[in-house]
Amino acid sequence: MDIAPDADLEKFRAEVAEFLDTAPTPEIREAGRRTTSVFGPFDQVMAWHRILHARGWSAPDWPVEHGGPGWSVEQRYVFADEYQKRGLPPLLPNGLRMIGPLLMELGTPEQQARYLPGILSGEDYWTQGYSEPGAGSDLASLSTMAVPDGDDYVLNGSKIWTTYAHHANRMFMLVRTSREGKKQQGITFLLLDRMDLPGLEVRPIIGLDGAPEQCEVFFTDVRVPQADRVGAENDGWSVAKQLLKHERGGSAHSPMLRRRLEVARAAAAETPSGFGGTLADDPVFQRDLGELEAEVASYEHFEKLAISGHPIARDPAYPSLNKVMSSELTQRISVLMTRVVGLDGLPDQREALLVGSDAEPLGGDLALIAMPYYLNSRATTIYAGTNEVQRDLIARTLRS
Amino acid sequence: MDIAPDADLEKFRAEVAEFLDTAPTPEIREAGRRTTSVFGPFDQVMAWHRILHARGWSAPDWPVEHGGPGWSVEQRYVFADEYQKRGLPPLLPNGLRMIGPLLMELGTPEQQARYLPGILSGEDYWTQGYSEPGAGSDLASLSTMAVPDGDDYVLNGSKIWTTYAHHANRMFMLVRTSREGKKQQGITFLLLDRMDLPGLEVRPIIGLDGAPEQCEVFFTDVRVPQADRVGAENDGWSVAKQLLKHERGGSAHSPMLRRRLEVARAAAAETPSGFGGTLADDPVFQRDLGELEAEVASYEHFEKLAISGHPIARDPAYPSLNKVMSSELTQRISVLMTRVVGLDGLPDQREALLVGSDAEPLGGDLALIAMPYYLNSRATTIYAGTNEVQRDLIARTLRS
Amino acid sequence: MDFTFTEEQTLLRDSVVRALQRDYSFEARQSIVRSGTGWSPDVWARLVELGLTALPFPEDVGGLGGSVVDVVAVAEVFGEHLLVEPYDASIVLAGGVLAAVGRKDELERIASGEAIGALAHEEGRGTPDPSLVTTKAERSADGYALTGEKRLVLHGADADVLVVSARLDAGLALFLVDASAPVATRFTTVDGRRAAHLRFDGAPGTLLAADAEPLLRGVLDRAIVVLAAEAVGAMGGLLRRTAEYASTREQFGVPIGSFQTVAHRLADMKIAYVAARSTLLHTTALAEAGRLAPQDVAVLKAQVGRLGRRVGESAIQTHGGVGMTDELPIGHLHKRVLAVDAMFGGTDHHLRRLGAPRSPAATG
Amino acid sequence: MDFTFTEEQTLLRDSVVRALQRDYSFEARQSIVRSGTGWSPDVWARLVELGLTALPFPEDVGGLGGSVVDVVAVAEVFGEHLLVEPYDASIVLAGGVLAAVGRKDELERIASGEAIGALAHEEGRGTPDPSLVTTKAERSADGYALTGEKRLVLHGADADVLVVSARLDAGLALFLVDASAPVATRFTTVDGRRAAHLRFDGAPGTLLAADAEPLLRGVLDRAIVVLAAEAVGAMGGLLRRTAEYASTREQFGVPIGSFQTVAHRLADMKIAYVAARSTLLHTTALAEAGRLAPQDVAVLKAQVGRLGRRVGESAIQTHGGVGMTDELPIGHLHKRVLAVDAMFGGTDHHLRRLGAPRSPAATG
Repeated sequence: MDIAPDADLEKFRAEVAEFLDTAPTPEIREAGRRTTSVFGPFDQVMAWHRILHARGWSAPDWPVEHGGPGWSVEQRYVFADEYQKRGLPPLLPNGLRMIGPLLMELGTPEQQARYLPGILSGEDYWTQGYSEPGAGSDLASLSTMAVPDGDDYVLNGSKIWTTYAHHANRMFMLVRTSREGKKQQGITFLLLDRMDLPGLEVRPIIGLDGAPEQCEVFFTDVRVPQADRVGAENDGWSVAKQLLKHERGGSAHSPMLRRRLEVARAAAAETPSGFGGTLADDPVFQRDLGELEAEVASYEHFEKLAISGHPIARDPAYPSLNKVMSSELTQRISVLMTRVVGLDGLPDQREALLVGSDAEPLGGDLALIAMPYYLNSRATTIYAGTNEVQRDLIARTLRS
Repeated sequence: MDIAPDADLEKFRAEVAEFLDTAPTPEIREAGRRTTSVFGPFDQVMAWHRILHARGWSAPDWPVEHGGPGWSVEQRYVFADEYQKRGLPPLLPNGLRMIGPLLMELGTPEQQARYLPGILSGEDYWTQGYSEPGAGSDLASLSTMAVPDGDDYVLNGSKIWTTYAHHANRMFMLVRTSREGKKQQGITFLLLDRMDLPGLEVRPIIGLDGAPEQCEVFFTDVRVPQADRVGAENDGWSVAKQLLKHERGGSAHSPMLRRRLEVARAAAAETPSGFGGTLADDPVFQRDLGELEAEVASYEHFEKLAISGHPIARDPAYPSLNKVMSSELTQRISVLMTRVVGLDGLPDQREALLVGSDAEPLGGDLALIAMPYYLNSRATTIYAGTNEVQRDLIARTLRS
Repeated sequence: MDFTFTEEQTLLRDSVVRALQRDYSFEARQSIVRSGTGWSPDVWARLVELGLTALPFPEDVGGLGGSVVDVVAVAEVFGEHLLVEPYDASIVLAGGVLAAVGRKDELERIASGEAIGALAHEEGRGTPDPSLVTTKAERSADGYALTGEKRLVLHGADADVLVVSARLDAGLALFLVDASAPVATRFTTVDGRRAAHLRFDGAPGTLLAADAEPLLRGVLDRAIVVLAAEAVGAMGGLLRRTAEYASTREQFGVPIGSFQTVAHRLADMKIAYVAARSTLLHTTALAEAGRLAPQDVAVLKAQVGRLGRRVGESAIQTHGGVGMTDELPIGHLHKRVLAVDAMFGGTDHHLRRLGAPRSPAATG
Repeated sequence: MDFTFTEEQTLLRDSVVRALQRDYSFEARQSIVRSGTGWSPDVWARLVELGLTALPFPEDVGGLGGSVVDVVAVAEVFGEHLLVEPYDASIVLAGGVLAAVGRKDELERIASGEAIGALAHEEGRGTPDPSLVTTKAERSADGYALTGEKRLVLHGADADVLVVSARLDAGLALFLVDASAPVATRFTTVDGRRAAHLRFDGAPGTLLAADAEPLLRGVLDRAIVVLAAEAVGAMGGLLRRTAEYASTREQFGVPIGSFQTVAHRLADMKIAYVAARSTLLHTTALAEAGRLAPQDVAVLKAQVGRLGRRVGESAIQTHGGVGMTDELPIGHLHKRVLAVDAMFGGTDHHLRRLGAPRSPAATG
């Protein structure tokens, strides 16, 4: 075992800190404070993505040949740590953590050359088109059809839970190309290089938190070149499974959870408990905060073990363990936040939450975000494979 | 709605209080303090049963014609309340709540005349022979065979989780009389009027708490008169289902839970918290105790609704709701008890726990019982139909 | 012991169900929430017509002399239908105070539905307890002047009749204040009600009652029973809708309710609902009998908050993605439960009152 | 960063596994627990032979100079096999103090296994924290006299070398006390260890270290890491045995593991185990690097207590009736976890330390 501190690392930390202290615009900082989802305010997050890219730091986990900074595991943790300490908004995951790594692995050289630069730089935003109204957890029963026609596919059907599709200029998606055999067969993985295609229509869906984060996308005779297929026709299921691996693991999520907890802790120091003194001084709050501190710590340890090459990362249950732990911690932290703000969480402040809004916020920063964050995070145990599906998968690895 | 107080009831309360203050022997009181299970110390509980019977109060829920006292719902609650306030040991349920009511409903006049008096008076203790090593939750797959031979059945097989079988002089049981048809068919309900039959052997099983509460019973060519069958041959499954109704509902369980909570509360007032002051003054303990107070209150309200004839009692899910709520509350209260005693719960005091033991108890009364009570109560979610089975049943009533 | 509704109560309740089913579909309710006023005078008129605004008041002010049981019977229905009209604010809270102090004029206008009342009492997280109020009343030339801030006053900026609690000398007093006097910050709550923070800066007030802490506690206790009834109604809606969804929504070729974890989650929702509703009915009966103790109210408020949250979260999880949208009642029902939990002391506040050492007299 | 065992550590661990599989079957362990001494000198001799008693001590006292990682590697195995021999008491606790103060004579005897040591420190629920010790040392003609009571001293009545913490003037000091001096109340713990309450009534003591609070905290912190390793080993045993049982035990014609609630409970056991073990390994690495902060220890102790309880209770529920018997290791593994939770401050104690306000310097 080895966890010795390292002087070079401290130099690196100073360099990161200096940049993160100076590079983000006030709007980007504000966007960070007003992030109530995995998906922060779109314009500011993308602007920040481009600033980070200019410094070469937009994709800490990417290999050097594709534009990654070539950092060690420790450096990546230091970066995530300093990033989160400043409450900066996370970059959107779809490009950097999902379709990007997938294209590196399974894309053609042409696809890589065409698409990776825009993902790295933040020119492009990709939405994910997997779920359909009839196919949620049971993804394999999707029915949006792609029929070959000349060099193209012709698409008909609809997709739902396409995050920020109304902002997206690109999309990766699963379509049905065959009704033969098992329903997992006959699925194909496609790239859409634009969203303003004839016959493609996007309808935003308002969420519980009042934000149009998710969308429905309708396809009526939409033409997509077959060259934008990833993997073989009818082999999209295994392509998607490969992608899930990237989605469910491998990055440093714990610094963000820790940051959320610090926000709650700091707000508690300025909140009366109702029993005399502040919430921070209240033993009940301390115990509950302490429990989440301990849980976040264990999750951080789990992440560090995995990232540093401990065998846990090769456990077939690893991606599911990671998803369940991180999503349920997110929810528990969000509940603590709503407890801290109490009554002040009740005003619906969806207007004031917008970056640059004229609306006067009621209460402090936490009062503004606690309830929408809580409501939004109810989705973390639903998307990317419900936690029920994840537990099924974990249990399967325990069967002898 | 009506919940008005009642002067007659207060007179009744005084009468009950006077009797319960004077009638129990010191050993019976000690047995109450040392009860760590639904099944208290056998000798003292049966002695107390006989004392109560002499006063006509051994079976508050029984109809007058079979020896019940003819109390109103309110009187039964008052009795249970005063009983529990004094920490008296509960009477064993097998006779009074299980086989007794069943015989009233389905027994022949001969069976009723022969068996009910001994159940009412506490002369007899009946053990229940349902489960088998291969048939736990899946009770219908039981395989102890009863083969008709003349006027008798000849029994071969074994039963497990026969509570206090080593103390019992009687037993009611399920046996297989046919292998035809669905496995629920072919089961027969039998009474054993003695336990010292040739070929019958009892082996006590030591539980986690160190007590021989459960037993295994082995049958080798044991002869039982067919006259001691309840219901028709091969109709035992419906007889057993009828009995379950009595087991799972209808009595005032909440006063006992409340009593347990009061014991924990009282001990907390004399226990240092480790943060200055006593545990009773500690806000964290108060919150956790308060949560159980609230849960016990809701359970009491649920019981009172049911007993007073609210439609909830006719909900097909009622017996399962009752079982899940009461068993899980029992467990949660037992956990709180172990928290109160902390380190003092660790010494194994199975010797000192016996009524009349010479062994010097370490720590107070709660230190003596908290850990065995906690360990014993792990079984409450397992026996009488696991809580998983109960939840299946509740969910089934919600399906449209 | 009897915890059932009478035939009259059942009839009243049924009439409210019918009225809301007709005039208050989820879509209609959503347009009302999004409207300028945030609640519907037409719906209000319908409630007046049904006698609901007059329900709990004495006959000499035009009331029907109904009991807390009557109000609970209809409040469950309000909760399931996510009512946003000012019933709690005007009838239960402000009306409750005015009835207790015997202000006939205002009460008549409130009972008839022509005036809307509001009670400005809570001051945010620090003051779930009346003894912690810091808004101050000082004697002035022509009466009293009130200074302080009240948070989340239901319909606080819509009210014609504004009742305000404030510290007067050593005690707590209740005042009538001109509804236009405070500076109001209006907003919609997450559960779709209109409310406001109100700042009083020497606002002139008419004394309703001095040393009014017991009186106010009584009103708040009954209001908590009614709010709890709304929450229990919402829980019932969540349970019913989720059970239906689980029976009809198919995944992997079978209804999702046939997956044991979904089935068990439904069972747990039912257990929570039954526990909360049992406590609601029991506590209502105690209130009716005039035997409501502080700890009974604490049990009710805490159970509704805790169990309601659990039911709502389970409903969303079972619905999956669609449960996360503004387009289904599920999330709105959950937000109603959360809002009830946050008002007048949250779960933890009440649990700690229950767990605190008792004087031996209070044991039992 | 590296959180793996070295090849040497894996070999050592494997040798312990082999030895215990051979000599320490569950049945053998149960006879040892029921025996008069309550632990087995033969097994102890085997541990000596394997070098385990000498493992963490410096070479100049016959030790092997092993690290905390070495001890953790074997302690997990001890936990899974429910070891009741005095390793924690003698090697980790008493040995830890003696090594820190450099008492070579006693250390040699302890490292060689010929003497058994014990540390009398905890005083019950009120004193998980060294600063709360009330046992007093007073200067006497020929040294010091100790008065007070220590609770649940592991192997407190079996020890040849007894180390005792006591208040001396304003600070906390550590003493050697003649092992026969205190009045001992012997007992077996629920997890099968021998322990004793010890009453000191002016017992003569030799000063090992004055102002020893930091020293003692260091020893206790490392002991907590080792105890946590035992608990994590026990959790691993619970998980493995329960997964096996669920795969083989049939009800309703199928393995019970094919019921989704059973499957999900197993998944939750795995999640809990992975979380606890990750924290164990991370904390061990910090200890090895000399970077163990109080909050790291608090996290570990709290997580092992909370998650361990959950794993044990799930294991019993999954096993059903047979899980409730003394005849299967399941309940004993659970009791080992519960005992570790109760010693040196329970879950809540440590959680509250974590949740308490921090000085800005400690943040990060």
